Amino acid sequence: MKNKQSYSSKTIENRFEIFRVIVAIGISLLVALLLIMFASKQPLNALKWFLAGPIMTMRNFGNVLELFIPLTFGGLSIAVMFQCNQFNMAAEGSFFLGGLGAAMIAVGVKMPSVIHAVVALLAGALFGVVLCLIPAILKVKWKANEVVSSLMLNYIALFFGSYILQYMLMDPDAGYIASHSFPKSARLAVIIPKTGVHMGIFIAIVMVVLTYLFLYRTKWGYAIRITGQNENFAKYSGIGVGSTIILSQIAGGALAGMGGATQVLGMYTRFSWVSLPGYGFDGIIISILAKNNPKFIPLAAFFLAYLRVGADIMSRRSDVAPEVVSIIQAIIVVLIAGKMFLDTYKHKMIVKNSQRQVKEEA
Amino acid sequence: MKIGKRLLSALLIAAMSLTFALTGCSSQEAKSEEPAGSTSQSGSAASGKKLNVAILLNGTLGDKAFFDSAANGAKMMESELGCTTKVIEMTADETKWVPALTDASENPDYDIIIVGTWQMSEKLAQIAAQYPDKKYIIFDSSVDYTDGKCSNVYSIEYKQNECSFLAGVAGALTSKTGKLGFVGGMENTVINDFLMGYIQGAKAVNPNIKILISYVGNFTDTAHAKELTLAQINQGADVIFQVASNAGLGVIDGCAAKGKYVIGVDSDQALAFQSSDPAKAQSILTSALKRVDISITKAVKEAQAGTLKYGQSESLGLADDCVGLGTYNKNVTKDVQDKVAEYAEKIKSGSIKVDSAFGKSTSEIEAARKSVRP
Amino acid sequence: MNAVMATIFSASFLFSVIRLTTPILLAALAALITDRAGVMNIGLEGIMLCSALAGVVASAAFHSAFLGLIFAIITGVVFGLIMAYSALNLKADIILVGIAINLMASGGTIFVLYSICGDKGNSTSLKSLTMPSINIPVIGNIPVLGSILSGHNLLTYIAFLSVFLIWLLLYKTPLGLRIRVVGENPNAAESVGINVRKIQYIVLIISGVLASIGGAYMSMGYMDKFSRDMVAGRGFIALAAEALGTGTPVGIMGSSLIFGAADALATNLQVLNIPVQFVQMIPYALTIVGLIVYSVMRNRKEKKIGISK
Amino acid sequence: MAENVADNVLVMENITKVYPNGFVANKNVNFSVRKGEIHALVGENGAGKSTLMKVLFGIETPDSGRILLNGKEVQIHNPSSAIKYGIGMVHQHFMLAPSLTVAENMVMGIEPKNMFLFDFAKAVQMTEDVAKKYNFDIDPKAHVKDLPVGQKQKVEILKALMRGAQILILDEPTAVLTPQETTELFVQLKELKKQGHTIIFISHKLREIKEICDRITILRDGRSVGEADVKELSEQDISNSMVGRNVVLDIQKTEAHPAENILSVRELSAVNKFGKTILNNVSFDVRRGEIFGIAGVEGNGQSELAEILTGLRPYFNGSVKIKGVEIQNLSIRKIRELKTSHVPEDRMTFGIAGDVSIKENLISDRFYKKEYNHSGLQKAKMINEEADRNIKEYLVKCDGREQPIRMLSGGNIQKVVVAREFSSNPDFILVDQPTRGIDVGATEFVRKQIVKLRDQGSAIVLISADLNEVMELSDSLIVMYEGEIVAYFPDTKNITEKEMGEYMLGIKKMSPEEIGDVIHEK
Repeated sequence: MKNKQSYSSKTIENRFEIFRVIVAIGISLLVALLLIMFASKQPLNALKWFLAGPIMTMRNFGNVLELFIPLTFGGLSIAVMFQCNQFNMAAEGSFFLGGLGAAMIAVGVKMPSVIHAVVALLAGALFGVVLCLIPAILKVKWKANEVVSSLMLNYIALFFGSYILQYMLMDPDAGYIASHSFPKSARLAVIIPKTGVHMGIFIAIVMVVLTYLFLYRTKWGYAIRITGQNENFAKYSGIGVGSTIILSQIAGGALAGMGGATQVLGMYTRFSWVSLPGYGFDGIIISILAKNNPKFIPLAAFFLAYLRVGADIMSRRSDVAPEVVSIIQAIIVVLIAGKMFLDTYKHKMIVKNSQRQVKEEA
Repeated sequence: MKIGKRLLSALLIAAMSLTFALTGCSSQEAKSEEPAGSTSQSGSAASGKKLNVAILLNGTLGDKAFFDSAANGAKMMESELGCTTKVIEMTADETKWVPALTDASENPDYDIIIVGTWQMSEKLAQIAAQYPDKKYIIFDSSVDYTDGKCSNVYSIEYKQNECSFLAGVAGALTSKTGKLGFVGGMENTVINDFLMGYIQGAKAVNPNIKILISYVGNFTDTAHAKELTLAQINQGADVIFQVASNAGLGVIDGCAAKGKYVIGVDSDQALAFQSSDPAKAQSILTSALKRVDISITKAVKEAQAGTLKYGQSESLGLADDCVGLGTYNKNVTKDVQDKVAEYAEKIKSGSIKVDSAFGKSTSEIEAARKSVRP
Repeated sequence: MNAVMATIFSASFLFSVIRLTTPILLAALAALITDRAGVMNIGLEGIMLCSALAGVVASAAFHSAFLGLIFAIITGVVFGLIMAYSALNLKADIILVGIAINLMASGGTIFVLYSICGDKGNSTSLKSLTMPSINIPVIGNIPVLGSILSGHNLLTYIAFLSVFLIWLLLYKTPLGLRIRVVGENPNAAESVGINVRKIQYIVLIISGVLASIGGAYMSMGYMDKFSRDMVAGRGFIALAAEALGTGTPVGIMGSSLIFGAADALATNLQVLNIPVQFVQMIPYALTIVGLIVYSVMRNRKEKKIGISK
Repeated sequence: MAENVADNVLVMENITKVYPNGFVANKNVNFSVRKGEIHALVGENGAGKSTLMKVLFGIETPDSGRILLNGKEVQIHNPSSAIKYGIGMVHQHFMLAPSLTVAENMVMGIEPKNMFLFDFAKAVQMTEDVAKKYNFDIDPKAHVKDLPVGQKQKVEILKALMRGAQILILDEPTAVLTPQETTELFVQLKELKKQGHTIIFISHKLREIKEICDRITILRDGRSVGEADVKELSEQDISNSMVGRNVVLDIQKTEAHPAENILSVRELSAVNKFGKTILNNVSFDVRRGEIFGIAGVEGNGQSELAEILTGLRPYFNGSVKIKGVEIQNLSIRKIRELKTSHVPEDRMTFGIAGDVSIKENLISDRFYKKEYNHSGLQKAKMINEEADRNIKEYLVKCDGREQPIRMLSGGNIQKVVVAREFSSNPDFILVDQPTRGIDVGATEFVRKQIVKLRDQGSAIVLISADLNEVMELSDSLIVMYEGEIVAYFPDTKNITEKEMGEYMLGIKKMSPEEIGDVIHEK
């Protein structure tokens, strides 16, 4: 009897999670609609483009897929670090440095096709690792708060990257600060004609699978998750907490760095980032939406990409600024991260269920 | 739970609507008609027809300078040429540029698509080849015309170093301390091109001139720009040239606060502030103009007449009235103005050749900066 | 080089240190008050940005700088309430709530600015007002000191006054006692009927007020306009200042002054022959170095006790 | 059910409470207390005592039922309304802010004011007044962190009294006290009763209940199984009602056959983070095949000793050798690889990761080993099988290996911890408070497993605050007082509780020679 009762409460919990996510998204979209109503002279037209724009043409849908790639990487990177309970914001800087590293290889050395791109991607990953490692080491060694140190490091990465770009990579013939253009051998080929969707989408999908396996099917992933869930328990069990934290930040940094590299080699012909790209912070939204589980990251990334592209199309076709998306995102994050959101409702479901059990027992 | 979500959403909406309600307006300036609805006027730009023009900006409006000048061009086209225009901000996110450009190219309503800056040139070359029937204009840069490509693109380049040369002349003649300032948004080639002309112009009238040079590091942090300005003023600068887009407002603010002169950029900034903030307008010595508005309007006019030379690039400078200095501050003496005009003639005639940052390495630019370091 | 040294030891440099410290100090105090009650507010950056915009918009709408400040503060309070509701009622991780607010503020302010002014860069088209600068009667006449301490914006004086007020609040009032109890042992507070959630609501509101004054200072004191992303990381630097401030208002004033000085120094060092990027790194690098030094010192203190015979 | 006796000051009717995870803590519980009595509330852990009291004190909201005070229905939404109604609660974990003074702790929530500022002098005065009234001895200006446990508890009781508590809930108040402090507490409770206060006394210790309580309510599995005069019931009766079957209170085990030394501790000293000496020159040996008990009032160095022996705390003076290997510079994993294991004192903090499945909690000490991994991936099938085997063998009540462990009851969580730590067949195991807070059934099971492990040849160190447990289960035993070993009993059979109490309180201390016998390998 007791077994059956707790079993059903577990099922309720799972079913409820899905319901919660849907309601959170629904509410945020509703707020967005209200804001659009307010801001626009032709709200219906704006809405049409916002919601349906991304699927009206193949090219628009291509834009969604293009954006899906870096968002997936950002989400994966944050998920690995959050799973270890590290609020390392350096994923943002790692994304930037990853792009820089890939650009350095792309314009700096000559190599045959494919190999060139692979080496550039790995260089990007390496750059990402170096940056994400710093807050982890400061945390492990001196217990320095990783949120603060990583936020500061993002700025340092940006200025360091601009320095490298300007003093080592810059093409003096370019009319702005940009590297020499990438040779074809290093670029990621476009796979859907008339769109910018490139090979990176396969890399992203492969990384989703690998990250999932890493987190849930390997001993390292196990150690990361246990450490994230309960550091004391991990320590007590003989898990090297410090090295596990560092490992998770290496994995997160590599993913972010590789994401930056993929983005630069797939979407750009030159490296010209002079500000942080934002995909690391986007990763936080995606990771939370996906409950830090790589399985759901592509879904969350696709959702966010769809919203953003929809908003861009809307801003081009009507009079609403695309920044309205940032409000939607914030509401989603807060509602999904809010453990008690809709909790009364859930509790009622459980109570009802349990009371039935009590009656049966009596 | 219901209360929970309601409260949260209500709060957000309230916060937003409050701000709307407070100002009581949601005025939309510089916005033109909805293009999607307007009737198509056949794709080709036949002469005499009122054209439908799309201007795609790879940045955002509100800089009171470069991009705003382009948007002003749209207004001029509407009022002077009767064109239908649409200004699209593609924002600074580079990944959005190609989609937006392709989008516009596929829209049958647009007759001419205008883009700007060097960053767009490679992308435009690529897209223009895919839509040979569309017509394009690019300003502040040129596409690559070798091999007969881009026969449907007209390019406008500006000699910003020429107007900044004049700014340097005006600044050096006005300065009492012999120290000028320069606040750039970020180090990039166009900004440094301004700097090269500025240095050369200042040295032309005062070989011992010193110039303090700072960069904000971005185009948005007005507070930091102001701080840099105040630091330069503390170190003796009394005329400061700002080339920092949005952040440049901080420079103007700093100079206004300390009663020093600032030289504006791209648009005539004294005029821009005249009504909203006369005190600031007072502190603007003059502005180094890059008349994007005039140049693109002129090009569209020619296109309307069927005389625009597609497949070519033109470099517009002082001689074409597309760069120059804006209105002078009322305290600028006739002498100074004459002197500037004199140098302008010399440049127009070619007897003075103005330095450019294009094609210069970082170390060469560094050397030029060093020559005026205090 | 000598010129630089001369500038650094000049009165105007010290004046600029105080000017640059103001927003950091206000935000760091905002971080402190929540921290003492056991909640971490990393949404300061976003709150400052939103208040900066609200202040400008309201001052233009009502033609009153004072009402502008009031509306900036109301905005801060609203965000404090949103954070409190999300974190305390909905039980969302407060760090995530803070991140969400920061993400929202950057785009949201642009959205609102565009809807009001049709401009995405700045509020030049609004005739907004600024808070007045104050010349202190007696101190203002003292030769060097006067030129350093007098003539600042009203909000700067409010910032330094807040140091005293927060100290008074924390250590000399019943509410302060409750805040400290809640931070140290929330269960203890709960057991005597202190409503922990209420206290945390209160500190988040106070935090919102302080941060919003910092934001208003950016757009109505330091500058006289709103421009996009104008807070530019000062809310984050404030978090670092709070982390190094030993948990007391006076300590935080000290660390904020250090950051203000670093910022002023970076500004003045631009004329030297150093790549501009390295100079721009100074405040951030200093933060990290400071964080390390602070952490090392704290750990050493702990270890020392652990090892002693 | 609820007879309306006029002198019932408190009646709780049909209280039902369901926790968010679906656990039904109280099912239609009825509970009534008469004025001026000491009323015992007993039940196994998880029977719903704490929940019922949390409902009464306004910490939890019941899903149904009502509360009557002096015959009138009241709504208690939070602790402050409970306090307003004259209900006070002394929690098991002290509700004090350690860095503040006694006076500040006393007045928090009802701070005296001078204008709008906090009046510290008045707070001191108020504290002195209430202490005098109830004849408590306390220094209002002392910082709470410097007080001994008994004093802290006094602050807690005074805190409730100062707020006008007429009904005082004491949640296992003697758990942390020495026998002498307990006696002192009882004197004070009787004094309070004389002054007209009503006391609800939650306890596991049946002897104490017999000694001090008037009436008793017994809870089982979330339901009330009846109330009675304490006098009418024997300890055995109460025990039977609590668990519904006969529980063998005595632990059955055979004679120990200690073999070679496994653990040698020599001249071990340590200080805590406040610089106070917490272990002073401790030396002892533990042999294979014996249960070595460590008794003592909590806070006399046992926890620190446990942390050192398991590698959780570094130490700098003295030596600890397991099977001849010095562990000073070894990582916890290296120590565990010496075939050691550890049932931690605080299982929720150290023993499990709550949101993770039972299966994954079962492999935290061995997941990295070769036999669990194959070319980088974990061997899922093998891990599953092992989990199922352990769940079955250790009688873990659950929905299966994938269930998050936080959904289990305390006893079942402890069974998972024990399954993991015992199934590795350790040569040395430290078992710290193995049955604290778990139900009688699970307690019995865990104790049996400990004896079984001994018989299989493990060296076991048992630390327990439960005097009965440590005396019955151990083969030999030391008593710790202020970081030192004050007594060694090679045989536990003939020790009396009174004798233990004297050692535990430091009233008596054995000679160095007697204590020295604990070292078997000179």
